[in-house]
Amino acid sequence: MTQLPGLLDTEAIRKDFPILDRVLHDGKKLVYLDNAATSQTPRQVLDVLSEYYEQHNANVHRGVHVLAEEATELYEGARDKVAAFINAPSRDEVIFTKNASESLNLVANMLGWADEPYRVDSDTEIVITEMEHHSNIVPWQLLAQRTGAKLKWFGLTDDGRLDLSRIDEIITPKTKIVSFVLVSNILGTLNPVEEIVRRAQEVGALVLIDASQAAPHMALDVQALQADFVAFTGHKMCGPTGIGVLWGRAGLLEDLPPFLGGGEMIETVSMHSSTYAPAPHKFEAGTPPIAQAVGLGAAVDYLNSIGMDKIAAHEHALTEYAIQRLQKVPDLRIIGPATAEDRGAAISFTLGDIHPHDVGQVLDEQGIAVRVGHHCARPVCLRYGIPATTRASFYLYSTPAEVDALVDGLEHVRNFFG
Amino acid sequence: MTQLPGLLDTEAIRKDFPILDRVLHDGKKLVYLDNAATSQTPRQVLDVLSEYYEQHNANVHRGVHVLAEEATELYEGARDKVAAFINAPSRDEVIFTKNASESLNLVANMLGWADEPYRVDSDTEIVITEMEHHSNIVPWQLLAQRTGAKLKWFGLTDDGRLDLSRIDEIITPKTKIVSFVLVSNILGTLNPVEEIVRRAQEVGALVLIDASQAAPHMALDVQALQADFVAFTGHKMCGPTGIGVLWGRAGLLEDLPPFLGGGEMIETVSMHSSTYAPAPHKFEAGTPPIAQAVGLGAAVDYLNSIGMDKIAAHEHALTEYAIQRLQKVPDLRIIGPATAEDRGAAISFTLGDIHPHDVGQVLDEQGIAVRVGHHCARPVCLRYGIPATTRASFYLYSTPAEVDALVDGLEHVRNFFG
Amino acid sequence: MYQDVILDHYKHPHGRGLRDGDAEVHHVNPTCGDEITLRVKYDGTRIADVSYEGQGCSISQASASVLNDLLVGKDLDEARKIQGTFLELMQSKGRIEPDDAMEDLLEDAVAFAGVSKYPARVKCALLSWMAWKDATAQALGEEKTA
Amino acid sequence: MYQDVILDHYKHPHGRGLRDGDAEVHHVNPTCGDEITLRVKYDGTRIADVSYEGQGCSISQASASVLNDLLVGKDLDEARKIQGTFLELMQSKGRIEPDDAMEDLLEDAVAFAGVSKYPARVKCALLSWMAWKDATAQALGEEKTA
Ligand SMILES: Cc1ncc(COP(=O)(O)O)c(C=O)c1O
Ligand SMILES: Cc1ncc(COP(=O)(O)O)c(C=O)c1O
Repeated sequence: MTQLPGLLDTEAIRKDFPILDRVLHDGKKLVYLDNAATSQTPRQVLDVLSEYYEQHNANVHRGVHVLAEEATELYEGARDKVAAFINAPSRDEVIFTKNASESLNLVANMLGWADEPYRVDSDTEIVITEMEHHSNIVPWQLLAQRTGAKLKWFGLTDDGRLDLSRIDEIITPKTKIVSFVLVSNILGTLNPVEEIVRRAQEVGALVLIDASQAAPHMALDVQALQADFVAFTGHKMCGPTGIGVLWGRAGLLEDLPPFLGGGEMIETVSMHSSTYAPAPHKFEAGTPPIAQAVGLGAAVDYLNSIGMDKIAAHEHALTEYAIQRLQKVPDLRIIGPATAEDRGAAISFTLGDIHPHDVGQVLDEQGIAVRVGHHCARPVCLRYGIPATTRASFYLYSTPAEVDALVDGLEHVRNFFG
Repeated sequence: MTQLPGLLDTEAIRKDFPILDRVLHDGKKLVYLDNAATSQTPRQVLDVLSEYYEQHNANVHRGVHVLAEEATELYEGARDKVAAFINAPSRDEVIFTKNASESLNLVANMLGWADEPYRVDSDTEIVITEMEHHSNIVPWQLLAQRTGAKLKWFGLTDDGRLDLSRIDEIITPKTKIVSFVLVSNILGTLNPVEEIVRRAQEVGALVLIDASQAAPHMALDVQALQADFVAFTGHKMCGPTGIGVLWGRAGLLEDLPPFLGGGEMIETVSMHSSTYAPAPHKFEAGTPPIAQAVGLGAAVDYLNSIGMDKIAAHEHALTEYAIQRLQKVPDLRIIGPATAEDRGAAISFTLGDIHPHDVGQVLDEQGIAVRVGHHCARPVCLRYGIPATTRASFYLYSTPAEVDALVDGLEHVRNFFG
Repeated sequence: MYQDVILDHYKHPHGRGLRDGDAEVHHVNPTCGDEITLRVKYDGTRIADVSYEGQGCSISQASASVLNDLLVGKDLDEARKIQGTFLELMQSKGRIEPDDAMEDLLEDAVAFAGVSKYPARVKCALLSWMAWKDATAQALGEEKTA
Repeated sequence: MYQDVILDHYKHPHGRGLRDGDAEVHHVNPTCGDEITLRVKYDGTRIADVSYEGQGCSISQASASVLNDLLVGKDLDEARKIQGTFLELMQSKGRIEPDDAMEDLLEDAVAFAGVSKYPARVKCALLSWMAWKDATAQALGEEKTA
C-alpha cells in the first residue's frame, strides 16, 4: 500500500462512516470520490440525530417544558460550536440557514433592501469572479437585474487562478460588495483573500467569502480572513443535509434589514407593524432546521476530534499524489492548478475526447463515484472551452488506494472508448 | 380508562414513537400536548433517515454514479408521495422548502418581483387575517413596505371565527393576493375556504392557504381547496425538521420569477445571464434538504398507513372530550371556538389571573408539556385583550388519559397559585 | 423554582403602582408577553423611588417587587452592585450556590437562584432589572448601555 | 449500457454534419452540457434529411446517429410512431423488454433499452429526438408541443 507522509489513520476513520462499506454492482467496493458534492456522514453525527428525535425533539425558544428547553439548549449549543469552529468573535454572528445558497442569497437580499451606506442600487457595482459556483453568481445577477447595479467579475488565468491584474479597475469606489469563493469547487483553486480584502477595504466595499469548499477541509478563522460575511454548508462537512451557515459581523447584522419574515425573527408583532429580534434570530424565520443544526454541531465536534490541520495535511498529501499520478494518464488534462500548492482536494480533468458523462459512467461501473458535468460552475467550462469535466474530490477518509483505483479506472475508460 | 367512539389504537401507535416513553423529573411520564408546535417522529421515519445516510447519501440530480442516482430517486420519490398526499394535479407543483415560513415568504417575494398581472405594487392590496401566524403576517408587512401595497385583514368574532361580514370591502378588485390560515394554530379555528376563494376568484386575486396546522391532521386536497398556493411544514406532521412544502398551480409557477438563485434552479448560466429550470427546480436553489424530504416522504407513508380520516376522527373525539372537561375547570376561559365543530385539535385557554408561563411551568413539573405564550400569533392575543394563552394540542398518539392528566394538572396549578 | 418567598412577593407585591419619576421605560419580553412600565426617581445618586406597573408571570412580577425592596433608598453604586450580582446569579444556569455574602447583598432575591436553571424564565426574572438599568441611564443622562 | 451498437454509432456517426434544411434548432442538456444543432429537410411529409452537429457523450451522439438512420426517408407518420416508441422505451426505467415488433420498428435504437435504467442518461439519449420533434414542428409550421 502506498504510504505518504501526513496521512491520517484512514483505517480507523473509515469505520466511522457506515456508507463506505457499501458494495455496488455485484461486489465492487464503493470508492467515493465525490466529496466536493457532498461528504458522507459519520456514525457520531447519525447517533446525535437519532438521539435528538428520540429524546429531545421539540420546537425551540418558545417553550417552558423540559423538551423545549433541551431542544433549545441543543440548538443554541450547536451555534456555540460552530462559532468556535470558525473563531467568530460572537456566537450571535452565526446564522443558521438551509444551505450555503440560502446564506449567499441572504446577503444579496439584505443589501438590496438595506439603507445607505450598504444599499446596492443602480449607481453601484457588485464584484464576483468567473470561478464562482452558480449559487454565488445567480443571486448577484438577480440583484443586479432588480436594482440596476452593475455586475463585474475577475477573470481567470490559463492555469486556473484568479486574474487580479486589473483589481483596481474591477473593485472601485462604486463597489458595494465583493463576493468570491475561497476554494473553487471545480478548479480546486485556493484564492488569495488578503489582496482582495485589502482592495475592498480601501474602497469601502463589503466582502463575502463563499467558504463552502473550505470549511470542511481546513481551519477557518473568520477574524483572520477579515471578511464581513462567510458562508458555508453543512452537508459538505460531515453534517446533515438541510443546514447552512452565514457568519456576519455583529454591527452589520444589526444594521441590515431582515430577509424572510415570520415566527422566531420578531420582537413584537401587531397587524400594523413589527419589530425584529436581534441577530441571529432576526435572520432565522420560522422553525429552524433544529435537528440539522444539532447534527452540524456534532459534525464540528467530529472534525475537531480529528483536527482540521491534520485533515488539511492529509488532503494535501493525497492531492499531491493524485495530481502526480493523474498527470501520467495519457490525454488527461487537469483543469485548474496542476500542483497541490494553494489548492483544495478537488481535481477536475478532461480525458481526450471522451465525454465526462462517459468517463463517469464507466468509472461507476467499477464502483468509483466521481462527479461529471459543469459542477454548477458553467462559466469556468466556457472559459476553458470545454463542455464539462470529470471531478475527483477527496476527504479525510480518502486513501491513496482510492487514487490508484481511480487511475486504473481511467485506464479502463480509455481502453473502452479507445 | 375513558373510551370515546372514533379513537385510534393509541397503544399500538405510541409504540412507534420512542420519545413518548421518556420519563421526566424523577419519574413523571411525558404527557406531550405541544403538537401544534411540533409533532414527534415515529421510528419508521427515523429508520428511513438513518438508511438514507448509511446507504444512499449523495448530492442529487447532477451525478451519474449509483449513490447519486439512488439519492435522486429517493428525493424525487418523496415529491411523488407528497404530491399524492395533497392530491396535486402534478408532482412538478410540489416545491420543497425548509419550512412553512419559507414557503410563505417565497410566494410573497415571487409576487413582489412578478410581472403583470401578478405584480404587487403600490396600486394593489394584500389581504390576510387577524388570526395568522407571524409567518403569514410579517412577509406581507415586508412586501407592503417594500412595494407600497396596502395590507388589509379580516378581523375576528368574539367566539374566535373570521368576521367575513365585510368581505366585499376587504377583498376588492385591487386585491392581488389573499393569504389565510386553514386551521389556526392558536384558536384552533377551521376557516371557511369556499367563501373566501369564491370572492377572491371574483376579483381575480390569487389565494394562498397556510395549511401548516391542517396537513398533519386531516385529508388535504389542493384541488378541492381551489387555492393557488398551499404551504405547510414537515416537522408538524411526523416528519423531520428542516423541510417544508409549497404547492402551487403549474401555470403560476411557470409565470412567476424565481426567488433564491443558485445551483439546481438554473437551466444555463453564463456570467452575463442565466435561464431557469422549470418548476419545481426553479424554486429550489442549492442542495435541497435531501434527507429531510425523504423523511417527509416516510412521514406521509406513515400517516397514510394510519389514514388521515381516522386521524381526524380521533382528534375530533379527543378535542370534544377535552373541551367538555376543560370547561368544567373553574376560571378557565377557552380562547377560540368552544365546540369541536370546524376546529382543529389545538385548544388555547386562560386560567383566571394566573399567567400562562406559570401554568406551563407547573404543568411541566408534572411531566405535562404544553405551550404558553402568544404562539406566534400576537395579534390574536391583542384582539382578545390577553397577554398570552396556555395551549394544549393533540395528535394521533394523544389519549383521553392525557386529557385527564391535563385537567388534573390544572387543578394543581389553581391550588398552587390560589 | 417557586420558592415561597417568590409566591409571597407575587401575591403581595411591594411598591407597585406608578408614581412620580425622572424617567420612564417600557420593557416587553416578546416571547411571553411579560410587560413592565417602570419609573425611577433619583435624589442625587440616591434612589428615591422605583415605581412600576406590569403584567406577567409570577417570576417577573415577584422580581419587580423584590427590586423595589432592594433598591429604593440605596445609593447608585450599591444598587449597581446588587444588580450585577443578581444578573450573575440569574445567568449561572443553576451553578451558583449563593453564599452568605450574596445572601446579605441580595436578601429575598436569592430565592431566584432556582429560576436560573430555566433559560426560558431567566428573562422574566431580569425584566424589571433591565428596565431599571435603562431607566437609570435615561434619568442620569448616560448613554444607553443595554 | 454501452452496447457495441451504441459504441459503433458513437465512433462512426451516420449523417453527421449540417446540410441544407427547412428549420434548425439548438438543444442543450444543461446538466451535462450536451449540445446539438439539428436541421430537418422535408419533401412534403417525407423526411428528406436530418443533419446535425453536436458535442456530448457517447449516448447523445450515438442516439443522433441512430435517429438519422431511422428517420431519413420515412414519412412523418411513421417517424412519429418511431419517435413515440423510442420515447416510451427510454422512459420505461428498464421495465420494457423490447419484443420483435419493437425491434423491427426501432432497429439499432433498441440498443438503448439499457440506458433507460439510468435516469441521468435518459435525457442524453432523448436530446436529438426532442430536437427533431421541435425542428419538425417549426418546419411544418405547427404549434410547439415540447
Ligand atoms: C399556522 C402556522 N403557520 C405557519 C407556521 C410556521 O411553520 P414553520 O415554523 O415550520 O415555518 C406555523 C408553525 O409554527 C403555524 O402553526
Ligand atoms: C463553492 C460552492 N459554493 C456554494 C455551494 C452551494 O452549497 P449548497 O448547495 O449546499 O447550497 C457549493 C456546493 O454545491 C459550492 O461548492
